[in-house]
Amino acid sequence: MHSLIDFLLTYWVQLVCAVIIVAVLPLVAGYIVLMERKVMADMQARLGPMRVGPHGLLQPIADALKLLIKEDIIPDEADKAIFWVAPLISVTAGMLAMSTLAIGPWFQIADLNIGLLFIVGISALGIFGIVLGGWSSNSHYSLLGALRSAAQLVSYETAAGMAIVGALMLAGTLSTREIIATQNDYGVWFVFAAPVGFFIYVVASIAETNRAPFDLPEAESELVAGYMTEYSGFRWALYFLAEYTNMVVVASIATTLFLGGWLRPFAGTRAFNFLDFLPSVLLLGVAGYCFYRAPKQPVKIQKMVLAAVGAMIILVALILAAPLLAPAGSFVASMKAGLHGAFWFLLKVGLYIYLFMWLRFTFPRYRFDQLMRLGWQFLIPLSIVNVMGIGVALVLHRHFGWSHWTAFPLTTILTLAVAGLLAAAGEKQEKTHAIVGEEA
Amino acid sequence: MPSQYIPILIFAALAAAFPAVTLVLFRFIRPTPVAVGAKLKPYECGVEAEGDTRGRYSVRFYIVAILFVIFDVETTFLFPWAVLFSTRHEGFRLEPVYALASMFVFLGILIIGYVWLYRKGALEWV
Amino acid sequence: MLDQIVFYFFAALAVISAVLVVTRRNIVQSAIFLITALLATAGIFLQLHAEFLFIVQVILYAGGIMVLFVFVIMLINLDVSLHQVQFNRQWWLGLVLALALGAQLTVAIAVGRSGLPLGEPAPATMLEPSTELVGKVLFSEYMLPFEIASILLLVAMIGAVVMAKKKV
Amino acid sequence: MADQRVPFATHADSTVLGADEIVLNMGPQHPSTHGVLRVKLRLDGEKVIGSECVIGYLHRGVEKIAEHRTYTQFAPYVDRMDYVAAVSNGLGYCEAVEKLLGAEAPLRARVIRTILTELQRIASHLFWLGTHALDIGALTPLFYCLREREEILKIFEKYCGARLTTHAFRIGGLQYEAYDEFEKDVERFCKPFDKRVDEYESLLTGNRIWVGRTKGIGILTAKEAIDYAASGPVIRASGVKWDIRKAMPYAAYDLYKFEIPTGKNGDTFDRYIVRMEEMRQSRLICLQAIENIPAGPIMGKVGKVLKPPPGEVYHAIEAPKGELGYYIVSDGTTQPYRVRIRPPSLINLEAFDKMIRGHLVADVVAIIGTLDIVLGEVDR
Amino acid sequence: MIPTSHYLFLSLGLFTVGVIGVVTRRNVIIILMSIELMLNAVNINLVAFSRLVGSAEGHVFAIFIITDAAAEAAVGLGIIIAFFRNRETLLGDEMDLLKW
Repeated sequence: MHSLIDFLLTYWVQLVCAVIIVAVLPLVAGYIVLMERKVMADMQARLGPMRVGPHGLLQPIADALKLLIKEDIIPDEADKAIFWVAPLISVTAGMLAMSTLAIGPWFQIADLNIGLLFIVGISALGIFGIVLGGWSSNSHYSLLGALRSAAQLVSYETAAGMAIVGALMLAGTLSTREIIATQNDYGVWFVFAAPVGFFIYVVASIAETNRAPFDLPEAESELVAGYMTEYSGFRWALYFLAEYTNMVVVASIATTLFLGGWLRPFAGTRAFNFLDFLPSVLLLGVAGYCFYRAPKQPVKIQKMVLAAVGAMIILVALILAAPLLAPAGSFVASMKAGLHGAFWFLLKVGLYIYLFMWLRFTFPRYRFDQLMRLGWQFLIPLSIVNVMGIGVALVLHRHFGWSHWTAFPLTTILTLAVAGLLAAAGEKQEKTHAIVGEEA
Repeated sequence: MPSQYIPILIFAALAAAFPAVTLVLFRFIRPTPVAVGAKLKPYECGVEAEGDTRGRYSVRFYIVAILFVIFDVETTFLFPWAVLFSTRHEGFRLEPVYALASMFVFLGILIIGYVWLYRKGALEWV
Repeated sequence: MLDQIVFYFFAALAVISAVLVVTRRNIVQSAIFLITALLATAGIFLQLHAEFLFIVQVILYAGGIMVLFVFVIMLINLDVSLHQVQFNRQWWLGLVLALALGAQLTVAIAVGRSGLPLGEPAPATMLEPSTELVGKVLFSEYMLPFEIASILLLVAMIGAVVMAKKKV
Repeated sequence: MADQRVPFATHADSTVLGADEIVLNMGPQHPSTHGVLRVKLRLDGEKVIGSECVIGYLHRGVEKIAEHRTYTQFAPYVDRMDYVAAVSNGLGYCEAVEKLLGAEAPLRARVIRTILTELQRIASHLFWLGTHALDIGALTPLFYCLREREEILKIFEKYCGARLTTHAFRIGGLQYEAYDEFEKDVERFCKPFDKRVDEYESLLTGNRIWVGRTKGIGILTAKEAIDYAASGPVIRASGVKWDIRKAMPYAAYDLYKFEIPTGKNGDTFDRYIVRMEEMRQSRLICLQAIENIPAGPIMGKVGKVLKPPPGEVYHAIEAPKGELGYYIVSDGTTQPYRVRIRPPSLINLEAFDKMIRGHLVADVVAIIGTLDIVLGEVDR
Repeated sequence: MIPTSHYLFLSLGLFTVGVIGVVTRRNVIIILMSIELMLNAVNINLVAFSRLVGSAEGHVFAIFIITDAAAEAAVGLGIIIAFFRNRETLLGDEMDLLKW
């Protein structure tokens, strides 16, 4: 009993974080889906979900309820046990990967010495959920989807890993917390020091999360629904949850590694301190829009809900503003780091996910051989060259005393030149392969 | 057990339990499955599947997996190197030129393999 | 206390999964249990304060090598092997010999335990920070093996691709 | 179901791993076969080594029905064939029967027919573009295309009350006079429409992925295209300048200036470019036509009861999908003795197997899309 | 505190199971998997000793062993695939020719 209390006293912050992540993540995933549908609708001159709640705000909850109580179908010829377990593997791997993310300086389950590798490694295990799910369904479409998915994931994992190595060379640590601290010390986010690495990571992370234009495993026009073809109801929802969790995970890795984590833009510069007020102003703007729209809702309850949402956002804005207005040194003022850190982190993650959506609704889909060619013949060699380039830049800077401003742009340009060469070579090859024609 | 990992273990248990428990609990709310016949057949666009699903697929997939494993090992070796390249822990940081040279040798061997694969056409999908 | 729970849990998981690996009829299930065994071993590495090795085990073994296994299993028609005799003709002899080997080693450890310097382990802080420490050892004392490992990988890659691509 | 096969028996003939064929059924219930087409693909890995199209899931016996209806009664049925280009179907049928009767629609009717048919061509191509882009994975163009198509359907609705299966024309001319703001509506649609086409092109034409997915895919050389009797944009993309609007002018096409866009390589990309250009040309035709719609009657001299003299006639028009031909045999009664329809989708689909050999599964949907088939027309 | 000998016994158990798998099973893939188990058992020993003496050398050795296992799996499975497409079987006791 005593030891239990001791245990809780030691770990209460982490445990609260863990419970919050497990409880809130499905909701967050649901709202990312809503956001995606709204963004899609906006880009396609439509309105998107409007019926459930004001502006469709309660749609995710309705969807979740529907999925939970749908009939549970396991195909006759499926390998039942594996069919049952496969989606759980995907979800658990995705969620577990979130455990070392530092969402603001306060909100983290554990700061590990191997932090970033932990995220990469554990989330990579999700591949088994996809492969086994596709295999156990015993359908052509599922199996093709699973194989495609596995091949795609593994191909782009290498490129993503190499891109991460590039940034790690600058950070000199694997701990998520220290990576962000290092960026604070340097006064520059790694995206500026290693832009090529960031580009590689963006592409690879889209491919790793099976998002368009790399959504071949579930390409609905070819493979119907890929590895998920036989899944329905809640099991299907679990795969979906896994996909959106993975999106959050890769967005968080990118944010931590390249976009300065929880740091405010120009965190070190005094002149930009007014940016501290940006979160509150931004949220107040959103709240204002809510209040502006509330009277225009057709149903009374929708008006109330929208007004309540607006009030909640104002509350958050006030909470974010409080530490700035409180006298320095007070308890309230000390909360600034945690609250604002979380805000900036989530904002960057949100923007990164928005980028995913933007690309999804703009581009057609790659073909599988093109996808593999892009991965193996462009991104992987480029990522190796990127690592070498950053190494050279660091040596030039540290050993030969070049300044940052010459060493990094120089190697970046060299890396880009290599990228151009690779692209040209790829183009040439594509031409020779373009005409497949009659097969013997 | 390093102490930071204890909350992670608990989190792992929670993360694994949550979907499983939801799946099992909602069995009591869900309608009992009454699916029979065609509903339980694998989807093949509305017609009977022909041939064996668990058949064999292109060996290409296997080559991709081999290459992945090899490259994965290489990447894993790169991680500690990258960390040591500019770590802030006292006494661990590698001398930059030495580190870079050693990694260039390592990556050079890797690139030789890559070029061989490229020439051989092992990286081509079709 | 917690240490014990963790160790015995992972140890039991590893051994049970290992037994299931060699006894299951369905190769896919064998592979899944092998993954479990490897992850349990990773847990034991963690319990031994080998953080970096833990994640290497997860990434390379569970996430890399096992993907290769699963791929090969899916590439090969399974239904055939499901209906075959799973154990070879001399399985009893092999079993006896293997158990004899196990017994022998057990005795060796049990007897030699007192003779071996298996005292209190060194303080855990000596193994921290894990990544840096492993890197330090790897890139100073074991530099040559490290480079040779890259040649090994090169050879393995070439060999495997030649094997798999070979047209008959 | 336990597997009862003798070990190895099924694979006895294959010695190379991966050489086994998989038979994959694409369709009839598949998101991108544009209806209930069933394609049986023989795959090696993901590569197509053979295919077989199974059609007839939407067969309604349109040609047989014709034999038990009067000429007038049958006219609405043809709208149901190519249901995304109903106006064109109607035009072909009406003109064929007029030819059989020896009658001709008055000029005013023919001009209005031309305008409506060209609008229908634009609508059909827009729908094709949206779904084709969707097949290749671009989600957004579909909605833009439907937005424009909606304008056209509104014009149809205002003109004859129906949007999809319009039955806009009557044998001998038109039933309805053009409504008051007809010209204005058409102009309002056509004036900015080339900007819209540019907009779609900016989304797709220069896109590396789009080009990669369509260039060199499903090549049909000019000779093959002629051998397969392909028509419409499919044959034009192969470089054959064949357009019935020019070759055997009907309606009022001889009054207007327009180009026949052709491609060079006959691949999916060329077919895409050709259709995009056709939309621009159709817009030009519409603009020329509304400038001067001649006055006069809209109904020619055909009797109340149509009783064509015995004989036979073949009349083809350039439908959005290609050559849509009606071969009608009359035995002198009020009902046709035989109606045979040459559906462009079906004939173009013949070349499908040729086009997909050696390509990947993903290309199959691109090629189905590029053929622009409508199953209502294929199966009739 | 768990005595080091417990790790040795665990490793021994895993190793024995691996040996049993290698000598009794017919399926080549399972034999390869059993070899992975044996390698894994060795790793446990190395890491346990490493913990005992408080040095990371055991970890480094374990990493080399994992590298080796990766190479072994790649080549081994390559051989299995080559074998399978010639003989249409996965049974180890039918691998009775040096050359085919």
